[in-house]
Amino acid sequence: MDYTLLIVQMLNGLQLGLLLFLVASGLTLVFGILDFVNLAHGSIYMVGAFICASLTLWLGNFLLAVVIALPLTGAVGYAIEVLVARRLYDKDHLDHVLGTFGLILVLDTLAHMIWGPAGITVPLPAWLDGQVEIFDGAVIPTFRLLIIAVGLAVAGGLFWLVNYTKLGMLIRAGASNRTMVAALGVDIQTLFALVFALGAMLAGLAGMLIAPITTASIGMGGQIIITAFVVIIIGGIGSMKGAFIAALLVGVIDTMGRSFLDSGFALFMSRDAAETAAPAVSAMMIYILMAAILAFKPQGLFPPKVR
Amino acid sequence: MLKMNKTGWVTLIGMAALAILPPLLLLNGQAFYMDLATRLVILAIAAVSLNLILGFGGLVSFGHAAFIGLGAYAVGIPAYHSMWGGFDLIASSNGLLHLALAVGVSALFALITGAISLRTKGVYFIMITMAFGQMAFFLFQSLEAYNGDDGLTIDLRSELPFLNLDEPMQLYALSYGSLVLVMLLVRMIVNSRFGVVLQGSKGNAERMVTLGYNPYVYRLTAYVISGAICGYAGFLLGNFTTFISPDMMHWTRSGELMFMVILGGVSTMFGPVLGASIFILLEEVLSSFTTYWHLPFGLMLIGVVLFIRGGLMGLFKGKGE
Amino acid sequence: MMLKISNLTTHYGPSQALFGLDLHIGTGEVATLLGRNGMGKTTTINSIMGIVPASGGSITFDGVELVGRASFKTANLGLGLVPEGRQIFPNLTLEENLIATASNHLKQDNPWTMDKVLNMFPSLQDRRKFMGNLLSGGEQQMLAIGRALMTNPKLLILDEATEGLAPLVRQIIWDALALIRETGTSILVVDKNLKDLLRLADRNFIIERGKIVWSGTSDELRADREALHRYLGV
Amino acid sequence: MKKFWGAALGALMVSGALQAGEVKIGFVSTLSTGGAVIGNDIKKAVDLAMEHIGGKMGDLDVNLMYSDDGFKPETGKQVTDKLVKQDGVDFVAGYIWSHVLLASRKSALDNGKFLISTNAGPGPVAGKLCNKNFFTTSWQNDQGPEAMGEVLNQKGVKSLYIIAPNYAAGKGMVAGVKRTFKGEVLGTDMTKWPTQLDFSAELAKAKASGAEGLFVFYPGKAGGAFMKQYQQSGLKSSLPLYTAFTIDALSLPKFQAAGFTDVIGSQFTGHWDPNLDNAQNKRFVADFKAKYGSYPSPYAAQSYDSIFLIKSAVEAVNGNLEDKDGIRAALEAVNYPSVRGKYTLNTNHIPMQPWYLREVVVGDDGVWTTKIVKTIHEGRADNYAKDCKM
Amino acid sequence: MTKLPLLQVAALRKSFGGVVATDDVHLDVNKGELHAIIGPNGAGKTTLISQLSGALMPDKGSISLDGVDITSAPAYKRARLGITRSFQITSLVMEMSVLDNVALAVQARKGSSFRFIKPARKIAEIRDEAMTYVRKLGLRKRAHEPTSALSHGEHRQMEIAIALASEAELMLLDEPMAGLGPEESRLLTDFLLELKGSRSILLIEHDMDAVFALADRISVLVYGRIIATGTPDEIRANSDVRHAYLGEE
Repeated sequence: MDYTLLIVQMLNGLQLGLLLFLVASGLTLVFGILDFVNLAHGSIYMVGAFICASLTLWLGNFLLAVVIALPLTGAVGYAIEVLVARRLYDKDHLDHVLGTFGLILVLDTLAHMIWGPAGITVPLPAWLDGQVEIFDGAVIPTFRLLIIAVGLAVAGGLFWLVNYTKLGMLIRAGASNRTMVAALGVDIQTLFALVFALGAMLAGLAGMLIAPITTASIGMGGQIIITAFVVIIIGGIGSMKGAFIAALLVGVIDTMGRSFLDSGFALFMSRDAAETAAPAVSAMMIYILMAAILAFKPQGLFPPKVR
Repeated sequence: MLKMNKTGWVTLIGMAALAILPPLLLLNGQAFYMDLATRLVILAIAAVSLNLILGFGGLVSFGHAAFIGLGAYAVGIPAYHSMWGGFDLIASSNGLLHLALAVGVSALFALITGAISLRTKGVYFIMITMAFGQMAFFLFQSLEAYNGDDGLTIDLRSELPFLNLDEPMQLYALSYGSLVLVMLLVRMIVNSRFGVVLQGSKGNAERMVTLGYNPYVYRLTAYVISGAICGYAGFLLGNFTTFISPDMMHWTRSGELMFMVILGGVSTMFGPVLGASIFILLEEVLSSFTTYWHLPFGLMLIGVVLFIRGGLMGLFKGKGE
Repeated sequence: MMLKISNLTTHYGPSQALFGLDLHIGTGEVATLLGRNGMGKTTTINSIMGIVPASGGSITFDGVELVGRASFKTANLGLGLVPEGRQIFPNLTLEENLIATASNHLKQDNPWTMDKVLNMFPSLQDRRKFMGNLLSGGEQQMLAIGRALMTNPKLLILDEATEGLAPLVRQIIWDALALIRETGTSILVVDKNLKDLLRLADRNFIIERGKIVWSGTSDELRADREALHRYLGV
Repeated sequence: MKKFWGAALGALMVSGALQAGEVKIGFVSTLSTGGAVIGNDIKKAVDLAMEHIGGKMGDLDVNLMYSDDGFKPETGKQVTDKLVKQDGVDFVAGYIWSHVLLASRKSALDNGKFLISTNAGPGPVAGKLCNKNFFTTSWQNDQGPEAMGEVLNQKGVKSLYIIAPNYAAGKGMVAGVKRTFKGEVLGTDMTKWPTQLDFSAELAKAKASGAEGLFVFYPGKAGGAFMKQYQQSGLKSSLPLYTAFTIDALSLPKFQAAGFTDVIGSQFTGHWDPNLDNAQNKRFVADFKAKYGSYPSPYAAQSYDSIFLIKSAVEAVNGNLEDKDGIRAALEAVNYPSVRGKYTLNTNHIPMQPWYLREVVVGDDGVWTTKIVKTIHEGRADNYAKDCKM
Repeated sequence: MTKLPLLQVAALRKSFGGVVATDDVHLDVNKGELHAIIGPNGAGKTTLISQLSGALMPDKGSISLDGVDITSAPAYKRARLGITRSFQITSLVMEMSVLDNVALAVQARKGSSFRFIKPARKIAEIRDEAMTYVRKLGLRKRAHEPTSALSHGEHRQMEIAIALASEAELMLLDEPMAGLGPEESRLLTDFLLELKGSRSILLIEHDMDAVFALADRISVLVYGRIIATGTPDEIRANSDVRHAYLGEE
């Protein structure tokens, strides 16, 4: 076993997992408190990436662009809440799925019209563009370390927000009993819109962080949203802790599958057959994981106490 | 004169139009519109099958496209082997074998995935069915033997007694006839003792349990029936396109099927057919105007969800119906 | 009059629950709403709070019309609700339940604080870090009252103030209500324990099938044997 | 719905009427989704070609119809069906993606149409599934990487790691480089296509394998993403990169905008370059730059060629589009001014043409472009021609 | 009246988090007996019924019906063994007609429902029998209306009709009078009186008039525990009950 490779791949898995967590946390937050299935969450991730990419090229500074793009993405989320989502809360999940499916088409096509199909490559400042040698031979790109750091910081921040601030208490309270929260004098509609915007910002941040790696491109949302849903379902919908653990689980399993499945298969089949079979199984792996978990825990790993 | 309500008339007129117009167009040399109608009718069968569990069973399956794909591959794989050799066990161009495989494999897949999925409820059910659909999608995407996600082009169609599916008119006749039969079948099931239990479980599962019914087995049965019918639609689709790709199973396809059912009107007989028709025609018309046709299409989707309660068939419903 | 309800009607879908209800509470008063199960007591309270929209009539609070007003805006005028079934947030700790919705929109002098609430209900002291769903019924009821007080209401509304509680706990609640009354807060209370209620109340309303059929002071009610029997089954 | 059918019926009667003096060309490309990066460049080139021929082929007006395949085989087949059956085109051209071409070819060929691929060249259409009416203005997929394999041999690279997307063309590319590369292949990763854009795990594996070189194939936007990550992983010195169809005039402007100087000096193989010295190419590149402000991509060049190829065939039969044999003979003759210079067709209708080693350079105008380093070979048959029985 | 216990409940306990909903409940219902359970809101009455019907599984204790242990049997099996329940909050299939709702109960005991061919609404055997129950509860005129169109009182009547139609030996009735006016309540009370003796009934009810008029025996549930069981007169006289439940000191 090549331990250097193993550790590097663990870090890659961690990075992917944390990125997934950023998307999934917004999703689970919105679902947890609003009981709203938002398939278009991935499109907001894409919008965040594009806004940040454009700003980076315009301002010539990635970090500054992120700082400006975050509230802008939040505003997009707020607008979506007011224009569409708000009208869907009272309907059933089926309507949520269809309505936000339509929203995906709208947002993706708009992005295509505004930014073109080519996507935008996002330049990084030199100090982020290099590599870090963690120990002998284990080198990973600086920017990926930054993603890990930001991901952990956001996870910590969310944990603090949800558990120790008044807003967090209201979010939890709203998740269990909206009527009572309103009856005690809290403007629940504004609270909902805020939560929605916060979710949008989290997804947007994920998009901004991935753009310097994979470029900002149309269609990027549709790819991540399903994985993000898998994450929150595995974790238990509405559970922040569940989303965190499931995101890391999915990130690591996916990366490990891509890394080691072929050599694993090669132990009992030909190299060629292994290289053919491995991508197949690794693509299905997270779905198999999800089906297996739901078969035993129909509410995911950490089902929320209420509802 | 038969006494009929408004929905009855809409159904009759719609089905008559589907019976008469496409052949007329074909005879006028408009082969493309015949193709369009064939695709429409086949997808309508799939939509009707989805409606059985979605509309009457309250089970929102977000992975139904997988059955279409399974049915199509049940045609493609034996045909492929009968053309290029290998895997003699199923290498065949016999349509009846294809048909049996399509229905059998779909039913089996429905039984296994349904048994697990139906343990969950609500949004979990939506998502786990989607996950199973994606599993099938990725499985076929990576089956190198059948060209993976490049898809399988087959140069022959199923050979059936009395029918030549290479003839567009006969293929259409088969598809249309199948649609009528499937609609009648679903209506029969829905009105049967099994059907009322299924609908009762949708309306109030708790009550059904206290009466001594176990909703799980009724739902699973309906899920299997629905999957088998949808697999049959896949059998037709495979024969129609002679090109079969994992794309047929992608989650967005399942979303489109759901949209057809909702657009037309859930738990109505003709609703899914109407929905499929509008969907196919809109797609055709909008995409001929602009590359950005997904924009108006998406807006319309949102509009339907927000404003048209009960789908288009709801507009025809009189009071007390 | 602080709260004035006139000719209030409320529907649940097609079925009507309130049929022209009239009720009023003055500043600093304690009023009761009495009646058998299913007569519309909770519906009346939910209509006041905007949880269930009224379909007709008028509710004014300090002259402000409440019908058609969003629930949270009504609450922010100074109405504090202790709902039926307590409805503690189960996934919040006792402390968090108190803090989460705390406010002082009316800028009341000498506002309620967590310490004050805990002083009033000392048994809650060592439960501060307990999750809401792990509290006993009595503790939940005390918490629900504390939670409403933390919004610094001018009118405290209690739906089934002592239902299902042990006598000892009940007494704590009654004592607390007396104390709250001392601070000048008005109270509208629904309960079945006539004896304790009447000791506390200035004014009593009996509801029967969505209408007020009797009203008067506690002494008048004690004296009216027939009303007691007919409407309350006592 | 009845209304619609009625209206449609009426409209069709009119449009169905034969319009004389017209050659109809259906052009299938990718105009939506991320794949439209290439599709739009192709469209620009074809529009330019139409301009250059004045919208006429001989005496006939050209009626050019674009269709969007949506980056999906199934949609590609549907739009091809429509072009053939409803629009009654004489030629079907285009196709970027091998899987789309494979799905669509039957619809065109079964109806006796000429099908001209302007990019995709999967193995089967050159071999088992070759057809007398199928032509291409590009190449067979494996040929670029085959040439790259030879370059690697010449450079003395002993071991190689390969990363490519898991679809028809990706598999062809991998087969190609493995066919000619004489050293050891230490590992092959086939990634999800077109969804996977993060290659961290694969790059880490490639590095750990200790290979002397890394070969990749990522067309379109995935190429940009890959290059970016290759740079970020700092492998340039330890694991040199060799590519096919990954760096092109579409990705270079983005790299330049992002100040990604590492890409300068990268080498890859190709059969065409904007610097090729012939009159047709000079006019094409100059006018393309003048009109669109960027260098054309090889996809654009091949597609530009396709219009001139069709024109040569239509003129050879004097506009008699019923003369299928005449058209076919003319297409086989390759008697048109190609931007790549003179070339011939093999028996399976795949070009036999020179392949070059190209390199990214800063152009005279400061815009990043490519130049030819050397000629790898002067023209060879592809590997599948032997399977073709026409 | 025979004194054979039909339902026997021993040491039943169920808690949610830290709250004990039912605690060491012992209870039996004899054949043909009408046994009422009274107690303040939140005392655990509905939780008890849910455990008996199988909607909730108890933490501890045992339940047996006619000597058969059913402690861990799923709800639908208990229903087949002869327990039916009505719900405190009306629980009906709102989309279906009144007659359909009742017919479902009849159908449930007329052989397997895995019948796909014959239209359920054309099977006279089921429909006629269902109609007799509909008629019995005075809903003849509304039989073909969608359930959602009926009033609250009519819904309560439907609950009873369905419980009857299931012909269960033991009927668990959870506050059948809730939300009924005095007139409706009296009609229902009369109806139950008529029924008495032919079925075993476990009744939860707040309407004391009804309870004392109907019950053979009464159990008082407070804080999840049964503090007394006895005849109506015994209960009236029980000082513990007066103290704990009726609020007298």
